[in-house]
Amino acid sequence: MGHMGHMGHEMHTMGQVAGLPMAERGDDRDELRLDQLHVPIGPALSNWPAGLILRLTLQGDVVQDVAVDHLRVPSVHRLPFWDEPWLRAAQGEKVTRDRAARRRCAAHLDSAGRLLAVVGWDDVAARCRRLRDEVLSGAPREGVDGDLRRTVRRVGRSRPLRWSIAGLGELSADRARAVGVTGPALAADGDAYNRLLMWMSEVERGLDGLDDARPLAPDDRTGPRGRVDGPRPPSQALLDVLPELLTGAEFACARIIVASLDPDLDELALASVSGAAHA
Amino acid sequence: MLDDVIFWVLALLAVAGGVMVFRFDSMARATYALLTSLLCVGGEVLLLGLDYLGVVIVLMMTIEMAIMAVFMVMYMMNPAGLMPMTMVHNKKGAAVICAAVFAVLAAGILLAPWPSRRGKPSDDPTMDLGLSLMGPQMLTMMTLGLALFATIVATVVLATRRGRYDRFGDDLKARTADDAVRGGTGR
Amino acid sequence: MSLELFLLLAAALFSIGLFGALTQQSIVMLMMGLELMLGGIIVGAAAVWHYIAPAAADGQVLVVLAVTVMAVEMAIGFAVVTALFRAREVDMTDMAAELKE
Amino acid sequence: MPDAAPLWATVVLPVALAVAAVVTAGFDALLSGSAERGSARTVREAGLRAVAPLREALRLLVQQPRRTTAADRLLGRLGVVLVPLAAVLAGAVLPWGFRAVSDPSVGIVWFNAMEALAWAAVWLAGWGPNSALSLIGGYRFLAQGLAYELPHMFAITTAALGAESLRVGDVVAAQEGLWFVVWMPAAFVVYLLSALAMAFWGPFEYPLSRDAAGGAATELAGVDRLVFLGGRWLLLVVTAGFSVPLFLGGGQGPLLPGWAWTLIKTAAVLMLLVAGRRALPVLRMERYMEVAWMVMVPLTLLQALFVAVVVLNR
Repeated sequence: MGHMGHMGHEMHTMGQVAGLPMAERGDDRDELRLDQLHVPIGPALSNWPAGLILRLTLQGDVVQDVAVDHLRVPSVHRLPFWDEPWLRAAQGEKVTRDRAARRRCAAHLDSAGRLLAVVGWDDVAARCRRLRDEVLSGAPREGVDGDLRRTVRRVGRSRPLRWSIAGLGELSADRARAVGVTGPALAADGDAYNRLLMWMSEVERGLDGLDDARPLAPDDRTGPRGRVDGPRPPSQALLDVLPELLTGAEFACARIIVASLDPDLDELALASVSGAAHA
Repeated sequence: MLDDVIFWVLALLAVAGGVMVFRFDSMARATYALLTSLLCVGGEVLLLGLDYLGVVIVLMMTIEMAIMAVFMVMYMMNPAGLMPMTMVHNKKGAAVICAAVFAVLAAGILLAPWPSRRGKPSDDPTMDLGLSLMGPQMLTMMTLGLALFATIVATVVLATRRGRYDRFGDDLKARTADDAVRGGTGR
Repeated sequence: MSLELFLLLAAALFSIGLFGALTQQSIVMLMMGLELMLGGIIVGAAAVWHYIAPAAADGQVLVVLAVTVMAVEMAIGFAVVTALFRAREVDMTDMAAELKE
Repeated sequence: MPDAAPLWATVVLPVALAVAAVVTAGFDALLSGSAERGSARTVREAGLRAVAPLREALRLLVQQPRRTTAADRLLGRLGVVLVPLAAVLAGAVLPWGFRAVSDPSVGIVWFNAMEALAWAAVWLAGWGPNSALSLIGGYRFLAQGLAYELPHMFAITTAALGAESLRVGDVVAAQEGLWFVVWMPAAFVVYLLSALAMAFWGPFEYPLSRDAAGGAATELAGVDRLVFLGGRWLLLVVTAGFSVPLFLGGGQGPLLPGWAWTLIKTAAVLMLLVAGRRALPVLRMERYMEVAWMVMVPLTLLQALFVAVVVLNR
């Protein structure tokens, strides 16, 4: 009689149903050996880095394993939008501080809006997106200053938000440096909440640069996601650090961790573009 | 008249649901067939004038079956029943035993000289139940309470893999618990 | 409606549950059989309360007892399955019996 | 003492609930609109924003349903339909002023049993389409249920304890003079939180949250989606509305008739919830669970103990 049971387990490992493979068991965090589900997340999903594909191995909703993949980045000769001012400056063009500051503020507001939407704080997420559009469209500083500072303060003061995401995706500065992360994720030296606050403080600092017509300082080559003059585009390092942060996280936490790093897949084309520019 | 109709509908649904529990391949469907059956049991109890107990059965069974479905999907192979398979043993023998049991019970039910109704239900049977449980049946209530408490302890001990020494270190001095997922009270 | 009809329904549920409990290999399915049997007992107890001794609350107490037993049986059952599953990846009665060897 | 409502109330109830749901959704859309596009400049613009949920409902009516591979359509459908059904059945014991469609002697337990149907409903809706994200959403609701249900039960038990009755009408009558919210504040707050949780809305949107691309509702489209999400608004209205007879004195109040007070109080509670939602992110259950069991369960138990002592010494 017991053979029936064993047979059951074998059937379990080989079957195909309705064109879909049946789930198989595997070791997991809670030592329950539950069924494994292979779920690709991305490339197109709202509030998700466009083009990023994570091939997750889920047990329940715990991420057991993750492979980072992305759509092929077309090698068009168009600079990645969010890094454009710094790259142009590196190529010797004249770029005003106003332009760089606007781009940085908008990039961080964009990232923060995405993170807050994933966290489920729709109200502030919507405000961040609206402010991003206003900053990008060249609204004068007086027009956005008050609104922006109010939003930044609201994010910084929210205890529920801190309660909700503190401790997710802990990335120490040492580890970040070792992987080659630069920019706010390195400076934040901590979890998703620290990274969000770092974005917010950079937005607030960036306000001072608005409407500043002087040219960009020659040593300022740090875009919103890190140094653009390094050997690799900054988002590549963020992608490299993803697997170690995501493994063992629950699905919701995994989404928050990805959003708190917010890699920009456009940047991956950067290596070839900047290489060509130098040549 | 209306009561008769309700009785028959609920009774047939209950039996049909009970049979379907063991005929569905899909674990989810089997669980919800059982829920249907037990909800009908709750309905019959309501029909008998036990409002409180009937509604409590509906409440408890809904929650219980919802949780049961998770365990079914978690532990059973082939939870969606997409691959028909049977996992039974000794079907014939069991069928004979059960038919015999039913026959004996039915014979007993139909042949027994049931006593006639003594007294009539009070206006508020729920109050009766409460007074009884807190009075003459206090011992039952206390036993039930203890049994439930023992169950809570036993299930946690059985199901968990990690005790407080795993969470707070050998000397229990760790300030925050070493858990795979951080909780909400900041401990 | 009569006492006999209710009791027959109770007997039917009890027998179906018994069949399930005897035949099913999976522990979880076996528990469903037990639940059905307890469902039968509930109907029987409520019917006896209504048709024989509605003045006393004993029939109701029996229903409370059955409902509690259902909850306890369910909780213990799932805990045992989890423990077995964690130890040996076993979820069937026959395989659990083999563990003795 | 409440008297039985006429038969037509049975028909009016779902309609009234639906109207309340549409108004609430409109108010929510208005607030969302001002966050997304700045505050409305004209009344017309505000009105357009407020009818956005209705437009969305019409769009869903004509949208094609979505099919998924190896779906369990029977159970999925059942889950979708159960949500509004549970809401309306729970609403049957909701007194308008001093009358409810039905006022059974165990009305409070009935209410609780009907909203427990939502447990089954959301899980079924998540299970049905055979999609990983929607199943994750379905499971999340069970976790959420385990977190909110116990404190919730203790909270409503406290109100019943204060009135020494499980009949909703008696609970309202017991609040003549002093509303329960005054001496059961902890139970009231816990009730409001669990009302949001059982309507899986706002900060408790976790089962349908955006990070799982809509969770249990991911694969729902067309009429299914309308029924499911509309049912969720109904559930919110009913659960928020039930806090009025439980803690806010039901139809009691000076000058105005009972139904008007019920309406005003319900609207106030709903407005508080809709506006309060804007201050909170979604509460994830791995965090909330611990708070619910370590803080809210003891808190509600202490509250119940306090009320029990008061009742005994009365």
